[in-house]
Amino acid sequence: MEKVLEMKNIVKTYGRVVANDDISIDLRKGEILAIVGENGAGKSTLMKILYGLEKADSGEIFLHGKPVKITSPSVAMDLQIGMVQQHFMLFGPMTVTENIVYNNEISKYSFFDKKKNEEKVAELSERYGLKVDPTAIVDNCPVGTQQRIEILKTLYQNADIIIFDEPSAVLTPNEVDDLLDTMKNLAAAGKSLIIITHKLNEVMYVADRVVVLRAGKLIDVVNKKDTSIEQLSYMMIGRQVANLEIVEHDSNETLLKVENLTLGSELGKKVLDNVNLYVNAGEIVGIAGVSGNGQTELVRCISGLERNYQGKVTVNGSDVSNFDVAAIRKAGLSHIPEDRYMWGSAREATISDNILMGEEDSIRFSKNGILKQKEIDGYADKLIGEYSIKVDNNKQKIKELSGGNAQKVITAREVERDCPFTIACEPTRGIDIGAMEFVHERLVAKRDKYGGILLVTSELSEIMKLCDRIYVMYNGSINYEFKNEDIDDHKLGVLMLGGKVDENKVVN
Amino acid sequence: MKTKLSIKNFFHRFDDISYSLIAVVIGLIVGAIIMALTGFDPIEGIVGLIKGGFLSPYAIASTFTRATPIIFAGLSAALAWGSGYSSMGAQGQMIMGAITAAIVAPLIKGPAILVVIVTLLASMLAGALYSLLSAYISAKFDAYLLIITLMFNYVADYFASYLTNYVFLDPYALDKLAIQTQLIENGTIPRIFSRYTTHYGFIIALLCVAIVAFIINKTSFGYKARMSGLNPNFAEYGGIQSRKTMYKVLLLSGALAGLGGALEVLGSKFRYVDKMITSPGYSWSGITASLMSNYSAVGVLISSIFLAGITVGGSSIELLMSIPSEITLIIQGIITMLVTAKFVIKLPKFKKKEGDKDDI
Amino acid sequence: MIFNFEYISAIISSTLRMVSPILLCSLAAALCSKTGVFNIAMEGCMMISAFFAIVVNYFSGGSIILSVLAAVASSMVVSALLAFFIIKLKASPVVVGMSINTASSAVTTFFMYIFFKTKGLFQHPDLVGLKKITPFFAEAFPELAQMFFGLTFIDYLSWILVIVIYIFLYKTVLGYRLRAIGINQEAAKSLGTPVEKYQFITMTLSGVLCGLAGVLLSMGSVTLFIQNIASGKGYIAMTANNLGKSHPIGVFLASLFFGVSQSVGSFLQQTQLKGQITASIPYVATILATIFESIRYKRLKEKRIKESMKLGN
Amino acid sequence: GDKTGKEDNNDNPYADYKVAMISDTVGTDQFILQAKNRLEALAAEYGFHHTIIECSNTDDWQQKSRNACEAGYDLIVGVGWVAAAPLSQLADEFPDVEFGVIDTVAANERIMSINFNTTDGCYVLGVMVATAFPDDTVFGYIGNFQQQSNFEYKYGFMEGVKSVNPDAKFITAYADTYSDTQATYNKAVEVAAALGDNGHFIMGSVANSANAGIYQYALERGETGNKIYTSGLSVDQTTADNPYILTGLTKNTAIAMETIVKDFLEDGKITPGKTTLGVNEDAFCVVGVNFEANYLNAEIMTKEVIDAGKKAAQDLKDGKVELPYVMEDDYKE
Ligand SMILES: Nc1ncnc2c1ncn2[C@@H]1O[C@H](COP(=O)(O)OP(=O)(O)OP(=O)(O)O)[C@@H](O)[C@H]1O
Ligand SMILES: Nc1ncnc2c1ncn2[C@@H]1O[C@H](COP(=O)(O)OP(=O)(O)OP(=O)(O)O)[C@@H](O)[C@H]1O
Ligand SMILES: [Mg+2]
Ligand SMILES: [Mg+2]
Repeated sequence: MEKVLEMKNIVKTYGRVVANDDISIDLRKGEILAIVGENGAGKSTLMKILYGLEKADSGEIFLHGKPVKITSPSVAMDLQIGMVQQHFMLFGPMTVTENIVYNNEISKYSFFDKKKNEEKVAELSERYGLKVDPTAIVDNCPVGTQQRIEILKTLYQNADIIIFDEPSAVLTPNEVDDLLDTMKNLAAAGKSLIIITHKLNEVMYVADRVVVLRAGKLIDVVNKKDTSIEQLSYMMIGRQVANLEIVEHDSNETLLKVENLTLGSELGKKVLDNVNLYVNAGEIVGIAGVSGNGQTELVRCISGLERNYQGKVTVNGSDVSNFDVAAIRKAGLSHIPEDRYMWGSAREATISDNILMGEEDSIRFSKNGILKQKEIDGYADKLIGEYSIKVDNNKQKIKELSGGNAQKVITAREVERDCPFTIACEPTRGIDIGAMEFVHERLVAKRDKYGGILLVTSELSEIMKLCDRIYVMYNGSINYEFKNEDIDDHKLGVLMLGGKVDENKVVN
Repeated sequence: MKTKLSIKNFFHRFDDISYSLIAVVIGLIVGAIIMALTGFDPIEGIVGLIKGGFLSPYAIASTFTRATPIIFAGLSAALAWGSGYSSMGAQGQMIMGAITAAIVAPLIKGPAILVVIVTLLASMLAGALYSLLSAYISAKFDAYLLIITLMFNYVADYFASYLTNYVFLDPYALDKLAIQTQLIENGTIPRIFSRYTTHYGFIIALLCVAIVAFIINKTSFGYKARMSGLNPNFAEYGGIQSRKTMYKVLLLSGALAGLGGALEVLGSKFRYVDKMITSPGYSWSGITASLMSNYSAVGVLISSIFLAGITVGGSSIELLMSIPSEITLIIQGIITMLVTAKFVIKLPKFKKKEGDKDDI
Repeated sequence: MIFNFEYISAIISSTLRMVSPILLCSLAAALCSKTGVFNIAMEGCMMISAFFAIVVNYFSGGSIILSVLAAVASSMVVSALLAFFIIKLKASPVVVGMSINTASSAVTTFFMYIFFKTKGLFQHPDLVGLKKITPFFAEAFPELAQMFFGLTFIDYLSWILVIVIYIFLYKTVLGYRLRAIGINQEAAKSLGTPVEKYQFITMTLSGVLCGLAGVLLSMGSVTLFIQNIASGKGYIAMTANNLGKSHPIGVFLASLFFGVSQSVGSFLQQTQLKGQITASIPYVATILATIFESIRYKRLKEKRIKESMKLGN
Repeated sequence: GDKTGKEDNNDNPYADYKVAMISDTVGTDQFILQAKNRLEALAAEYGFHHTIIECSNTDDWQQKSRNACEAGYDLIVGVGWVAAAPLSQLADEFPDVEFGVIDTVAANERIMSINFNTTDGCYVLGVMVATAFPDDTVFGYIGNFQQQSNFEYKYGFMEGVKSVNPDAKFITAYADTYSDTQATYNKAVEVAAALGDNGHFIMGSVANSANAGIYQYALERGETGNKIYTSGLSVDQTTADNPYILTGLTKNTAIAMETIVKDFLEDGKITPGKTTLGVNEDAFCVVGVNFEANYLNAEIMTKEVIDAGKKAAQDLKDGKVELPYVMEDDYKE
């Protein structure tokens, strides 16, 4: 098959870190190439070099056999290379059309021609079967749609090569299925695709060939046909992934009880509608749902970040309705937040400072308002050791850590907090399988010590693997409750999209 | 591992200091170029500037005197800005502190030390409450603190001007100068050495530097304030009551500014003179000092002394060489611009790297 | 107190003259914030341009065109310097802006001394001011024309610019691209927009507006240069930009609001209120306006939330 | 020995003297320039060393005057309101340095103060204006800030007008600035409108520099036929280019400077004490009364008007008219 793209001997260093160490790959016409590897393996870096967001220290890129210099994204676009970024790159308050046509607008006397642009977007959406409303405001669109907008952007720019960096991290199973099918369609239509993902089942479903990176080096390029999930994960992390044993517990002590929780929004919509749920000691309870269906708000209400709700929240036996964060934490709650940089940490602060959060007034770490710095640093070092967080010392700033290591700092802080109940939101988002296994272990360990965990994640496999019970959230209310024994992958997917279950029959 | 780290930290620090030093050098060079272009002897000018600001007991004493109010404004700003509250309010709070001192001190009868203490407390209270008012409006009504405090500065200035002109003017002023309050006879702050203007307010300033440094770095309140500054979402998520922290921080920041204003009255002018806080731009210099030093208390001390020193040196070269003292404000502007840019050392490195990459 | 029509017209025309430089500067600030850069150096830009307008006016023997060009050019140079520091060198916009403001005051005083051997005021009979335009309807409606007394082409231009900038930002392709940069710089960058270049150009061009404001200060009502000629107008403009939410129309209304409250203040000078109290009225009014705006917004939000709690989805 | 200084420096008894003048920035007000020019002339004549120190804020005053003491200056003359406080402080600390202040009174006993009686001069101006516009019922006044030191001007002016026209009313405005000429221009427009057909005169009392806004407006308005007149400040600002500036008030700081410096040169010491000079000492002058105007708008400033001014000055001298010191809040317009 024709090679549309070749990257040869790419080297990229950040200070002492060699992010890409002499990597060579190629891409063929109409194929889907998957790139896998641990956190920090250098996947994003390689793709950023291809898309002109970073400059390689050395190495060459050939497009259709000709050497090219990709110095910026606009050069990449001119060369018909498009990228769907890991973090969406959208203009929230603008319309879908304005987002898609950006930089290649149809204009009349340099005025923006609203109608023509919208027609063009509608036509494009039709042609590739990617459904969007051209006039909708992007902020109001669900995540799945936002991703379709990202893909349409690359198609609008006539991309022949499309790069996807962890595209499924934020999608529901059904959306993931849609996405993977879309990718296959695009490949069939002659486009060449590269996908970065941590989910090996997706790789097995969609890819033609797989590139495996480890610590900046190219380990191997294999055909999908000739490999398996086990082999890939072994290549990625250099060892086998252990399987988690989950023991069941019996307990009636209720750690969290949410009764008739209702919350309005300024958009004039109920974001939570009469939610009832509970978590017992020794239980991991999952909340499954497409993001944007009220999970975030539910967690905000329980943790005290949102206090203008109606209803009752009980944590660890005490009524904490409309209490502030500090009071609820005191009542016995810890919380791994959804977004590690926005909520979970201060990037400019040291690891010690980040680990102290929430405990700065405890007798363990302060006396008469004065911090016991030695004690704090000692505790930080202990967590760094236990969670094998890869850092130089506890005075390093969070912004200097890789995403996975930053996540570990937060997870360590919250899981090791001396309290019975933990809310864990997307605790493994974007971290590699090894680290993921570790986080899972710690969560289960907490549960085994008769703690309770409310796990909110869009990662279906995580929910299926860890949870004793699962609530499905749709459109602000609890749609269904699964007990461990009757959890069903397909049923779950349908429920998450608002389907109804009628005597074990799933109706769309 | 520990030793390696401390060496690394040392170089980290060294980097920061050398950026500032290079900024200072560039500022002085540009100043020298301007002097040369406008017909003054640049070398004599720069040497005179440094000499006049730092190199004699008299120069140092004058510099310390001028630095005193700047240090307070700087600490006030460092506390607020370092906690994420961009308050420009030091000026208004200093005015409130100063006018309060000028009103309260003559009213109190008793030993001087008592008068001083009561007056300083009253001024701190005035500064703190004025700061709290802007904090309250900003928090309650979700208004931009920078703007609110800026508006409050104008209001304080006019208010103090009204008081000095119509309410507390000096009834015995021979000069019919209705822009000042009564001279304070009892309750002034003495000089450290009678020959030099530096008064004990400077010692109080040093004390406050230590206290603020301790509060920021070693207390749980300081921790809350710092975290609120670095990432308010994180602080909120962690249970730090943002509003309470904001009020506390801005109260403290206002009290410091108020204290600075009061010391200027009790230690230097012995009365409130209309515009005495506004026109020398103490609060601008203070905010500049705090930004230059990335909100560190000790950094504020050093930057304030530096800024005061080149101003004092400027008046000296004006007297000795007739170089307009505005040259020092120009130099100061260039230095502060460069200090946050921090490109001085990095620039050549960048260039090198880009050259390397061309072979893609 | 006086309540005749002529006095009211005089107050109105004063307000309009006072508002123009503030309006021009707040439009500059609005353009910058729409493109995602924080500009507080309008005060400095105005001072520099007012100064060079007079310098060139003097040395060119009173050429208006050259003076305006010099003002605009010098303001653009300062803005470009500001942009270079903020955008290229990633320096703190507040620090650099503040530095430029203090340095500008010093630079103008210093060079006034060098050029004219005076530090306070420079005035000369050879200086030529902007022509004051008599409205075309002056003959038909002389009373109405009084309200537009003493305005120069730059005053009128400032109103036209409100509309032009509105259309530019919200209707043209370029304006839409700039706003997008303000919304999400990273996204714009990833789509190949030379974000920094756009920001740099916008900021430099915003200098044109401050330059025109500077011309109004030194060649508008009266033709001279005086130390600290901007006397805080740049900071007022920054406030107006904030109150007007960086929207050209909003900024226009906010500037006007400030002007009107200042006029109310001068009107109240005729009463028992002392000058210091009436002078602080515009600042108190601005604070109150900010508060009311926020209460209004909050009420609206709360109402919606309440309604949504009652209703179904 | 007036001439010896020039002929032979070595024998010049004054050559070792160092005199400093300290003031706000020269150019902000004309009377500072007058003092400066006179000091320079005296220095040239007598051959002593001199310097001019300009201050742009209160802290500068303290710092720079102290610098001058430290630098060995023998006489320091402060010009302007702000001078009294900082020089009083220094006079205690530097017994070897002599101090003089102009346009203010220093509390310190060691200082020679020369102050101006502004009220009397303004009275004379008021008399002239009321005489010049006998049919007017309203008169305008524009000051910088509302404060007692300005009230002295306004008070004298009002008393003068009322002595001729007891029913006269006044419209007052403050520009709230020393420097914003746009503001003074605006004030002039507003006050002129308020005067309407009942008045034609606005006294300009903002600052020598910022009064420019008022002059500019008077000029522009004159061109439209609807005339407004005004007065100058600090220096004779009457000029053929702007016939609407009828007269003016000037502070003769030159005389004051000369008095202090000559007193000092006699024996290296000043004579401490407080002197107040007014319109009859040619110190606080009314243009046209104390000296001939640069330009006389003869149409309005008739001989009758000038004579009325001269008579008013004489009345003040003879004690026929007395203007007691009044605080603003105690005065009923
Ligand atoms: N801007 C940067 N500055 C310094 N180091 C960087 C930078 N970007 C990446 N790195 C480092 O380069 C290495 C590779 O990072 P990269 O983002 O390519 O990893 P990745 O494979 O995409 O990881 P992940 O699975 O977490 O997304 C990491 O060690 C990272 O810390
Ligand atoms: N100055 C820096 N020094 C060291 N590491 C850095 C620096 N800047 C960024 N990094 C790290 O380099 C990586 C940047 O790559 P990228 O933006 O792809 O993030 P990522 O690793 O993919 O993050 P995530 O795991 O959240 O997806 C991050 O892990 C970040 O922590
Ligand atoms: Mg990545
Ligand atoms: Mg006087």
